[in-house]
Amino acid sequence: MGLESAFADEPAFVPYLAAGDPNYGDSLAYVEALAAGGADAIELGLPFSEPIAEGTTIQNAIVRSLEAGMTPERFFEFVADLDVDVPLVCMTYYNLIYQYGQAAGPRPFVARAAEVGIDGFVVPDLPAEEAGPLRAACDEFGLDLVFIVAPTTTAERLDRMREQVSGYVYVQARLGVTGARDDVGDATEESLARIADWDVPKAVGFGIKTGDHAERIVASGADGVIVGSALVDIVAEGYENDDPTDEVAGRLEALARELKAGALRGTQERPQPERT
Amino acid sequence: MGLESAFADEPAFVPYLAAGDPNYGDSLAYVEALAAGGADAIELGLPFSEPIAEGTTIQNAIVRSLEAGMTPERFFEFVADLDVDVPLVCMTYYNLIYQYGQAAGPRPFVARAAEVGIDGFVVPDLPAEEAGPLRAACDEFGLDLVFIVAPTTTAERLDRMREQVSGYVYVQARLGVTGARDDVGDATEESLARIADWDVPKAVGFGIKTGDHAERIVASGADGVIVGSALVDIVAEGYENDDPTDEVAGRLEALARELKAGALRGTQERPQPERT
Amino acid sequence: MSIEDPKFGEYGGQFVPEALMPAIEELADAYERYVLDNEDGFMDEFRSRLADFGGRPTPLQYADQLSARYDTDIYLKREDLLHGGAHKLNNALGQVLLAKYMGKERIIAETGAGQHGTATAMAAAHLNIPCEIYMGETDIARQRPNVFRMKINGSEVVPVTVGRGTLKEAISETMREWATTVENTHYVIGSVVGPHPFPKMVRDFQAVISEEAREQAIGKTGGLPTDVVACAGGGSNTMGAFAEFVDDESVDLHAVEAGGSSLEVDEKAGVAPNSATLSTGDEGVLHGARTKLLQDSDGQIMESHSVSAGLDYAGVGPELAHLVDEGRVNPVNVDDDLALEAFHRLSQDEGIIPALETAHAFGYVEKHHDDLGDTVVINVSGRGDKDLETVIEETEKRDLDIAPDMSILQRMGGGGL
Amino acid sequence: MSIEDPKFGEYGGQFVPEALMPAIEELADAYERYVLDNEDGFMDEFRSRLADFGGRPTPLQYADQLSARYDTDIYLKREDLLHGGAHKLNNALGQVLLAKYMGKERIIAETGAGQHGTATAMAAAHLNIPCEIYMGETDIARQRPNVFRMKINGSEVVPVTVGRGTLKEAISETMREWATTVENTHYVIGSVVGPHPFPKMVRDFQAVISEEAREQAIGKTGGLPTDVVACAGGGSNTMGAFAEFVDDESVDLHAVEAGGSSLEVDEKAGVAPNSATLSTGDEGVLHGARTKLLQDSDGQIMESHSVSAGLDYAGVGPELAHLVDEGRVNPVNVDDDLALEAFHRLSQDEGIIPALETAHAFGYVEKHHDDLGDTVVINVSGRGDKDLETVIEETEKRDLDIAPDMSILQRMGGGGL
Ligand SMILES: Cc1ncc(COP(=O)(O)O)c(C=O)c1O
Ligand SMILES: Cc1ncc(COP(=O)(O)O)c(C=O)c1O
Repeated sequence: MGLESAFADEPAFVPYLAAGDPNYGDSLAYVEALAAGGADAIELGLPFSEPIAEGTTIQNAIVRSLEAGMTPERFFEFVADLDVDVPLVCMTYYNLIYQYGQAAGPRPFVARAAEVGIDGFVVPDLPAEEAGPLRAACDEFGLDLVFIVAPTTTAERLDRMREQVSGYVYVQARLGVTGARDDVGDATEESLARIADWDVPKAVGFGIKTGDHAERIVASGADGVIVGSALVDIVAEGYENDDPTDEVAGRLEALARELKAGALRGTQERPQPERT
Repeated sequence: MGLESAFADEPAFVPYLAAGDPNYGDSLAYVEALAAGGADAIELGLPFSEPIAEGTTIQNAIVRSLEAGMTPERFFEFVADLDVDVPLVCMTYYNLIYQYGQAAGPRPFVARAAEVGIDGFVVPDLPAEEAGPLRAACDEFGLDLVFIVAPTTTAERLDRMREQVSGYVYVQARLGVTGARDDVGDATEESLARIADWDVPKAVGFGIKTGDHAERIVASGADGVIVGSALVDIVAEGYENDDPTDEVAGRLEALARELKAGALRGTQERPQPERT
Repeated sequence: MSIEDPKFGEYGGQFVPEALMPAIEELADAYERYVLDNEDGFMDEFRSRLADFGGRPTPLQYADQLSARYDTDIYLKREDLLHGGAHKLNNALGQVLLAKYMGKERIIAETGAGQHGTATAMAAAHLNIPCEIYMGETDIARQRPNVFRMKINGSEVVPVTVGRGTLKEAISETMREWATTVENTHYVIGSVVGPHPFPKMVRDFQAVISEEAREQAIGKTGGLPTDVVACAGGGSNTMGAFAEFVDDESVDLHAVEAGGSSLEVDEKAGVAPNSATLSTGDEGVLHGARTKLLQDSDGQIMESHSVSAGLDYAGVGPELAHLVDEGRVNPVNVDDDLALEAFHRLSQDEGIIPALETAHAFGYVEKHHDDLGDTVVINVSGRGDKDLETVIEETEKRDLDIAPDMSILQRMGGGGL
Repeated sequence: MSIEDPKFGEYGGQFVPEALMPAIEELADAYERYVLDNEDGFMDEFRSRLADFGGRPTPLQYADQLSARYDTDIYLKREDLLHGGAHKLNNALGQVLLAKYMGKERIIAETGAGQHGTATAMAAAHLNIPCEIYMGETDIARQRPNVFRMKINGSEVVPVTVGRGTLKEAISETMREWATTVENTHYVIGSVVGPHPFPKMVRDFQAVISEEAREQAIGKTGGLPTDVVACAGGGSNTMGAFAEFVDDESVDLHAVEAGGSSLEVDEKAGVAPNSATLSTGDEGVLHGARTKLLQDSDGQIMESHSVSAGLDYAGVGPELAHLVDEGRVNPVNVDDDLALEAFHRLSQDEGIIPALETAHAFGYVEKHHDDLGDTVVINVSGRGDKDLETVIEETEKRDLDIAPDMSILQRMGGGGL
């Protein structure tokens, strides 16, 4: 199942959770709740000890997951155990991909990911310049490789990414690291305009928290919204208050519904493409 | 009463106490006890805040005296109050002599000392090179100025002192600062030999504690012995144990007697000067 | 447009979040223009400020007692005399000045032991530009004097509370902060690590060490030294001391890492009780560069350890990793015990109290002087004032013959230093 | 036979116990032969060791921010960069080397704040000669890092328990110890005080400061400075900074003493809450020399006070006293508050954390820059690492606008530094 399929008919809602946060069993339930709430694809974080692109919320999720015993091998089991029928994206840092298996290099990791049902990757510390080997392995196993476009990305770098991107392009709504904020969307329209003619779906992330955010983003022309920290916050709160798993799952599903609904509303307000 | 008179007939015993140690009244009693014990002259310390030539014993005596309120003016009163009929030597540091009175310079101090009955001075931090003004004031008021000869004193410096010394010459038995020790007398004979032809009495000090020491020193040819720390030790002990004044005075008188007796014994063993 | 190769063989590169790419491209461009091409006289101003503010040149001193001890001519390159007490200022001053040439309005930096932080704070005060230093909570608690020095130089010190609160976390946090404020902010990284152009640029700023040492050695001995020895954490004093000698094939270069308490690792706990990255690490990607790392078999970064906070880092500069693979640099290590002993020996024999980091270089020479040639240059990367408390503690734990009797400090009462 | 005049006008001389006279005569003789006449190449070796071990020359740095603040060219003579962190090594190294030339086998020295003690301990280790440092009990307790530095350099630290256990008592005690061991021992006195030849000899060892500064100033500005400013405790950095300018009549020389908390004295308690000897003291005899002193009307020496331990001394160098009487040196003082403020200003504006002693010189320039000429040299006599604890405490007691917020140190827990 190619990632692009998630964006086929309507704006996609793509949630993120760190796999194994706060533990293996609960995390399975939470990811499944997102699917139940209308996720069109899911980004699953494989925790790395040095997550330089994450804000505090996701850093803490990563610490919880690692402390509960998450490893790359467990992650693959996790994916295999998941009962969802949407495309899955593995979000992790390059060192884990590179070290996996006997021989150094990304191929063993990609092979195993394909085996358990991963559809693509987002690797925030892997720039297009260094992506050759991973791109090749993805091609070999039929997986997608998503790149992130930032507000500051230069035209030259856009070209380099465009050559290699597949599945969707991740449009970073603002500078900085992941984390829910209120000031979403300001730089988004401009970013979307710069890649309007790319032939992959454009999903916008970084700081989207509510249905209204999602609506505004889609109204600006995005093909989908990516939401991480707002969901992780729910996991964190449940963990801290020791809430029952199904209650937390219920809250995640509810927010998922709101976000998906917002995204759908956004389509209506979208400037209709002129027919030719 | 010239200091030299103390050495006229027999070897002199010259004790030292810090005036006002541990307080004005007791100190008067202690000094008088020394006279009763046979002192031929007495060195009275006028405490200075930076006694660089003193060992720990006398430093502590000076601290006690200063804390009990001793000042140069009180010192002069002390001398006036004393009921003894032996010559008195004021031992102090040059800054106190220099600062006394309205005009800077030693004259006012010497004038006042003469008035209360001081017969001479020992000033350990005043070398012969700097002694001119004090020597002049002493001459004016008929007082003596004692110099200290150390084992290391050069021939050249001996000449300079010889020109200015009067009363007696203080022969330092060993290197270092004041303080009772057991190793007295080793360098003494040599020192005495170097100044044998001086026409002032030679008194040896630094480290003499017992009658036997005194005996040995006099046997080596000294005209007298100077004893400080051993006596100050008695004062200190009495002060620490809060002993009655007359008991302490009794101990001082007893040690004085022993020392004087030792000195007298020393005369017998002395190589008789050849008659000419 | 940048033309410099961002790699050293297979090491190096620019493994950073996209949001940072423009910043490091801008920096790479600025590096080439100002540092390599001396545009606007940048390098002239840098060298002149290093001389007047920093106190360069530092001496190359003949060590009388050590030379006699080893029957070898030992020369000390005295970076401990640089303003701030370590080689760190060479880099900090260079980068802060570069930030000004680039029109940046704000400096951020990470620090572990606090030496790079204090150097950056000094440079920022000197050049009148606001500065924030990110420092792990644990490090703040154990490096109080350096925290105070940064604050009195007018810098903010921002506590990093994630993870164990040490250098690794502080670097990650500073990268995140940079990703957020990249347009007006320059990140002054503290060693020859991180994405291109940092490893080359920091090396070039530190290369003044070997530039001077090479000339001084020729002046004093009539020729090149046989060996250059430097401790290696990230490797900035190391590359600084080696740079100008790399092409002199007769000169052996020894990079001395922290052997810590042991070279064995505890995979389960994710702890390597050393930071001997060059000797025991594997290739991987960390903090923006491919290099040698202390990592478990999954690729998770391990906690490193050394008695010297400044060597306590799980990575190492990519150029050093490359030079080791090429056989040009000899990777060795010295454990905590030997380093402490060397600390005391240099203090007593030469009257120089070295940083504990530096002491590792001396520990190596003590142990291996028979394998060295007859003219050895040791880089004294910093002074040990910052380490007094650690040395007291660590010396007390051991039974070192060479250590002085410290009981006077107990007798005279009072708590810590 | 010594030919040098032991006096400066009426000041100076040799007011010492007879037992010491031969030692100071021997020293005066050695001073003339080795220092003045460079016998056996003494001065050449001294200068070469000062360069290689000490890190000379130290820079004369243009201070950008202060020059702008005062609209005057301010140059900093960077003695804080000397090995050990203060000008003290110039003298300590000179005297320890001289002791070796004289065939002495043992070094003793006194110390108050510990700066002279650490410098002497470093020099003694460097020149491989046993060393004992006398230090008051009170000072040992409050200067622990410096005690530790001396010990790790291999020196013994001997506690002085008489009196209040501070510098005055330590000097007296060291003189006593010298009187006992004079034949094989040299007493390294820490400032331009004590009996002849110390004031001249220490001045000559420190004169390298003004020798360099004069040449550097001419090199940088094309002429002589209008003013030289230095703090004065005993006055060794002061005389070092002034010496080569004394004959340049156009150059104004300002000696900045510690005004402490007040210039009023408490005769009854024997306390002067300052150490402004040159401004408020009277002629007298202390520690072997006639000079200006803080004393009561009887001539007893007062306890002095300053926030900076190194200025906290009741006497002053006799040559300075003479130059003040002659009108050649301008005696001024700066109180604790102003000095603290200057400490923070220099740290924040120039990235140099000065010793609290040094901060007094900057306090004077802050207050009186309108009275100064257009090219001012300030002697940065030492660095402030040793003063961090005092500065925290003293800053907390006051409400200084300029002081940084130190709450991070409380938040992060832990006791002292
Ligand atoms: C004195 C000193 N030496 C060495 C190091 C290690 O750093 P590098 O390997 O980058 O020189 C440090 C780091 O703090 C240091 O302070
Ligand atoms: C940095 C510094 N400056 C000045 C002084 C005062 O001494 P002097 O007046 O002899 O230079 C000291 C004494 O410890 C000091 O450490």
